[in-house]
Amino acid sequence: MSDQHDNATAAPEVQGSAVSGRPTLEELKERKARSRRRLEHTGEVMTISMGPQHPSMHGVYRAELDLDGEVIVAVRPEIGNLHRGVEKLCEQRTYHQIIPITDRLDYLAGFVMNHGYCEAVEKLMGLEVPVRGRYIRTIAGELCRIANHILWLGVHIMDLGTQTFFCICFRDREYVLDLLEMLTGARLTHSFGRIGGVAKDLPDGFDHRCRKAIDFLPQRVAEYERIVKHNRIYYKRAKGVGIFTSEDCYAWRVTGPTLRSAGVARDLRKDEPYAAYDEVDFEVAVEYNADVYDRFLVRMKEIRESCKIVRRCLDSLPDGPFVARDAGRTLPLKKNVLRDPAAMIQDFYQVFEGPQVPKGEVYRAIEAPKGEMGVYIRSEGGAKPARIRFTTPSFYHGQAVPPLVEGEMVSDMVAIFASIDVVLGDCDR
Amino acid sequence: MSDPVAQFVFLLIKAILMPVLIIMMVAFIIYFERKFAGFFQGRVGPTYLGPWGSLQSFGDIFKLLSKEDLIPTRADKPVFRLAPYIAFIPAFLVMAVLPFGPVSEETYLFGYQFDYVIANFDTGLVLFLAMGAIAVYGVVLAGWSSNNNYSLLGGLRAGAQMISYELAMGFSVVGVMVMAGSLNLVAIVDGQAGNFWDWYFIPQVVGGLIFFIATIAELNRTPFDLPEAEQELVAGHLTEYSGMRWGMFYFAEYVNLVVISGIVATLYFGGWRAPFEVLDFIPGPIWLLVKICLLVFLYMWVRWTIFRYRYNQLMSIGWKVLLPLAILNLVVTAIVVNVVG
Amino acid sequence: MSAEAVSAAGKAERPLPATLAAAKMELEERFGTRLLGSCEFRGELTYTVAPEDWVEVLRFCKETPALAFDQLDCLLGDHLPERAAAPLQVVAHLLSHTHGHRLRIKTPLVEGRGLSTVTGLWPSAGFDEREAWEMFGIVFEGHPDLRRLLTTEDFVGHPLRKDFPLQGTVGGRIRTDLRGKI
Amino acid sequence: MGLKDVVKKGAFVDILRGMSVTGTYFVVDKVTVEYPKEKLETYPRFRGAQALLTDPETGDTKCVACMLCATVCPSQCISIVGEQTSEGRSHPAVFDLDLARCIFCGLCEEVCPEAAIVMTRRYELATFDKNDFFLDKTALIANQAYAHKELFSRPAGEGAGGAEAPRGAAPGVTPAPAPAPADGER
Repeated sequence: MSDQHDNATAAPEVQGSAVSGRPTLEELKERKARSRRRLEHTGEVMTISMGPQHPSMHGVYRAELDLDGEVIVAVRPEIGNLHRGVEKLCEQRTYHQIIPITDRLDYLAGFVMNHGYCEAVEKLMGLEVPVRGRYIRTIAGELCRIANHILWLGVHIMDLGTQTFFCICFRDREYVLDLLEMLTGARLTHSFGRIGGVAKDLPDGFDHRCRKAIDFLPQRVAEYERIVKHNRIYYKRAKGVGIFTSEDCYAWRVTGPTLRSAGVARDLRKDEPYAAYDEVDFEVAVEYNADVYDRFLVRMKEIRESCKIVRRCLDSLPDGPFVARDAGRTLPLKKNVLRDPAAMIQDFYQVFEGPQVPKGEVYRAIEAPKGEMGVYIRSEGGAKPARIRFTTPSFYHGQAVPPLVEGEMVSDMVAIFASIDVVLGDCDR
Repeated sequence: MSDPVAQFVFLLIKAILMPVLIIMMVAFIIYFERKFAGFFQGRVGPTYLGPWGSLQSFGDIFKLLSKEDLIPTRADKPVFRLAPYIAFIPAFLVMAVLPFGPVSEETYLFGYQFDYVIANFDTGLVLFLAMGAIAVYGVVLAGWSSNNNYSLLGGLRAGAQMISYELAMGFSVVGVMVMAGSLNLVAIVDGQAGNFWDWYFIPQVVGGLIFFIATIAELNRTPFDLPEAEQELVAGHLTEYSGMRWGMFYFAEYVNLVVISGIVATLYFGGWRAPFEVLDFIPGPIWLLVKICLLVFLYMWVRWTIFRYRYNQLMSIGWKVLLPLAILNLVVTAIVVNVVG
Repeated sequence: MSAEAVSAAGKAERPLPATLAAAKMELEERFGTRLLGSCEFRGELTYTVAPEDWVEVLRFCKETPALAFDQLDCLLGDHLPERAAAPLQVVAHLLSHTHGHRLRIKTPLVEGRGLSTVTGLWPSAGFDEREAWEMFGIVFEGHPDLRRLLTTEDFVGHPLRKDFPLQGTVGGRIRTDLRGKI
Repeated sequence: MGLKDVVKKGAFVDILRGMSVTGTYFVVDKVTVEYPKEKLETYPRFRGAQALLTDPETGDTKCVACMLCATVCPSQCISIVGEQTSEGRSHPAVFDLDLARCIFCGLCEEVCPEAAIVMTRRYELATFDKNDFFLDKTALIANQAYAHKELFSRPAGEGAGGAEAPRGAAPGVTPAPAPAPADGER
C-alpha cells in the first residue's frame, strides 16, 4: 500500500485522503459521482451496439450503448448467445456423467468448475475426500487460477492498445497449460474431478516440472508489474475508472477480485475453507480504491499467492489414496477393475445404476478465479439430480455492467468490462 | 541538349523515380512491420511466402485485390470512393520538397547542372503542414460517408485529434525555422552542415520530442490511434471499407510514415548529411534512406509497446502539455538565436 | 441402503454455526407460525414461507442487524411435478458478509400464481427472476424488465420444466436414424 | 508533483522501461513452434481419438461388448451390437463411435473392464468429409497406431490406469519434434 502514495504521477483528484491512506466509502462514492457528472448535460443521444462479434466483448456478450458523444448514457446488456441448457442436460445424466459438462462452464478454469460440483455432491452425500485427493485438487485449482489471471491480463492490456502483452501472456500461460495437460490429459477441458477425489494421481516428473514453472512465474509477474504498474498511460486509463464500492458489490452480487479491490477481504478459500486450503497458509489480496487499477493489483497478488499455495502443497503432499473408495458412491480405480471382481461389480453398478445419493438439497460455494461459484443440487434420492443450479460469477458480473459503466467514456467501457473478467461460457450456462 | 531541356528531363526522371521508389519502400516496410511486430512479441512473424516470408506484402496485395469491394447501400458513394485518394495523394506531394542530396550551382550529373531535390520550394515547411491537414479530410470523410455509427465516431475523433496536434507540430517546427533562418528545407539541411553535433536535434531537443509525438498523432499510430481503435470502434473510420479500397488507406498510412520520417530526418537529423565529415564520400540519398529506416523502426517500436490514450486525455495532452511547451521552446530558441546569433 | 445409513456413514450431522443459531432464534421469534417449515441438512438452515410473506421475510432477513443478509447469492425456480398441490417453487440463498453465515428460503407456488419481485432489496435478483420466469413460467410482479434472458426472444415454452422434452419442441431434432448414411 | 517525478515523467522513464522489455524480446530467440514442420509431443495422458486394442494372437478386439462405455458416455456417441463368436466368446459385431458428438472426456476408457477402448494421441482430426467422423470398428482398430507408447511398455493386464513414463522437456526448452505417426490414415 505504501507505494500507492509515492507515485505522484497519479491523477491528483484520486489521492486517498483518509488517515490510513485508504479512501472511505463516502470518498469512493464521491469519486464515482464525479464521473457521473458528465451525464448531467447530455445532448442528442446516438445508440451503438457493442454487439456479439465485438473484438473486446470477451465472447458473445452484447451491450446496447446510448452515447452522448463519447459519454455512455445508458447500457442495455443482452446475454444468452452461448446458452447450452447445461442445467437441463444435467438432469438427464448421472452424477458421474455431469463432470465433463461442468468444465465447459468457465472454460478458462475447467478444473475449478469440476471441483465446485464435486464439493457440492460430496456435501450432499456426506462423503469424506482423502487428504492426498484434497491436496491434488488444491494444486490443480491453483494452477487453473494462475492460467486464468495471466490470460485476463493479456486480454485486458490488449483492450487498452497493444497486442504485445497478449502474446507475452499467452506464452507464459503455455507453461501452466502444459502442466495441466500432463496432469489431467487436456489443456482446457480437464474433466479431472471425480466424486470423492480426483481421476488420477500425480504423474512422475510432475513434481519437478511444477516446481520449475512455479519458480518461473513470479518473475514473469514481476515483469508485468514493471511494465504496467508505473506506466503513465495505464494510470490514466485505469486509476479512478469504473469505481464499484463494496455496497454496490453486495447489492449486485459482484464477488472475487472485484470485491477484494473494494476493500473487503472476502475469499471463500479462507472464510469457508474446502480442499486443502485450511492446511495451507496464504494471504488474501486486498486493495481499497475499487477501480480498474486495483483489480489489476489484486490479480497480480493472487497469482503470487497461488504460486505459494502450489509450492506448499507440493512440499507437504501426503501419501495415501487420491480418491475415496466407497462401493456405493464412487467409481472404482481402473487398476482394481482389471484385477479383482468386486471392483468390477462396483464398476458395473456405478455405470448402470449410478451413485446412491440421499434425498435433500445442498448449496456449496467455492472461490472460482472470477468470483464465488455456487452449486445448488436438489436430489430425490435417485442417481440423477432432480435440479441443479450453477450460480456462476460472470452471470452477475455481466448484469452489473450498467451501474459500473454509466457516465464513463466508450474507451473506458472496454477497460472496465475487461477488468471484471466476464466470460460468456460462465455467464450463459 | 541545352540546359533547360536537360533540366526538364532530369525533373521528369526525378518525378517518376520518387513515387516508384516510395511504393517499393512501402511494400517492404509493410512486411518489416509485421516481421518486427512478431519479433517484439517474441514470435516469428510471417515465414511462408518467400524466404523468411519476405513476399508477404505482395501476398497481401493480391489477397486485397481478389477481395470483394463492398460499398454500403446508404453510404454517400462519391465521397466514399474519393476518401482513400484524399488520404493517399498529399503524402507524395511532400516528398517533392524533400532534398536528398547537395543543391548548389556546381553539382553536376552527366555534365549538366543537377540539384538533388524535385522542387526547390522556398516555403517547403508550410507545404508539409498543409498536406498534413488535407490528409485529415481523407479520414474524416471516410468516417462520415460510410454511414455507420462506429465510423462516424472514428472520423470525429480523427478530426479533433488532428486539429489539436497540428498546432503543437506547427509551433515546434518554427523553432527549427528560427535556427535555420528560412522555410526552405534545402536551407535547413545546409544549416545543419558538419558533424552530427551540428544537427538541430541537439539544440532543439524539446522541440524535436514534441514534433515526434505530434507526428505519431498525425500518423494515427498507437499511443494516439484513436480513429481506428480496433478494440473500441471495431475499425473506426475503416469499418465499412474492404478490398483494395481498404488497402489504399492501409497503403496511405505507410506512405505517410515514410514521408514523415523523411521530414523528421531532414529537420532534426541533418537530412542527407553524413554524421561525420569524413564519411561524406557516401552519396547523400543513402544517408537519407538509412535515417528514414531507423526512424521507421523507432515508430514501430513505439507502436508495439505503448497503450492507447483515452480520447479526452489525448486532447488534454495536445492542448495543455504539447502546445505550451512548443511555444516555450520557440521563445527560448528565439532569445538564444538573437542574443547569441 | 436407506438415506440415514448413508448419511450416518458420512460425517456426523454438521452443527449450525453460532451466529446462524442466533439468527434462527430471531427469525422464529419474529415470524413463528408463518414459517411453514424448517429443515437442517448438512449444516444448512432452510425455511419455507408462504408466497404472500415472501418479500416481508426477505426484507426482515436483510435489514435486521442480527441476520444482516446483505447478499442474495442465488434465486432459482424449480418444478416438482410430483407435488401436485404446488408444483412450482422459488428458492433464495442468502449470504451475510458480516456474520459469514448462509440461509435458504423456499416458497411453494401453485401453477398460475405469480410472486412479487425482490429487485427492490437486491438488484442482483433482476437476471435471476428473468431466468426463473423464462425457464419455469413463474411471473414476478413489479419486475422492471421481465423478458426472455437466455433463450431467443421468439422461444415458445418453459424449457426447464420436467414436462418439456429434452430435444425441444422446435426443429433441430438429432436425426439418429441418418447416422452414418448422410 | 515531486521534482523526482517531474524528471522521471519528462524523461519518459516508464515508457522506456516498457520499450526495453519489447527490445529484449526482439533479440531473444522466439518461441513459435511452426506447426506443420515441428510438432509438439503430447503427454501420456492426452485424450485424443479413441482406438480399440486387439489381441496380438487372434487379431480380434479385446472388447467383450459389455456396453459399459456406451452407457457411461455423456453424449451417447458409442453404439455397439454384440454377438457370440464361434468359440463362445462375445465380441462386438458393430462398434460405431461418432467423433462429431464425442467430447473427449475419457470416461469410456476409464470404465472399460477389459482395457479394450483407449484414448490415443491423435489430435489431427480435421477432414473435408463429415463421414470421416463416423468411426466404425475397422477405423477404431486402425487407430491403434496412435495409441500412447506407455500402454505397451507395461504388462497387458495393467491397462491404461498405471503409472506413466516421465516425458517432456522443462519449460523454455523447445521440445524435440514428435516422430511422425504412420500416415496410413484410412
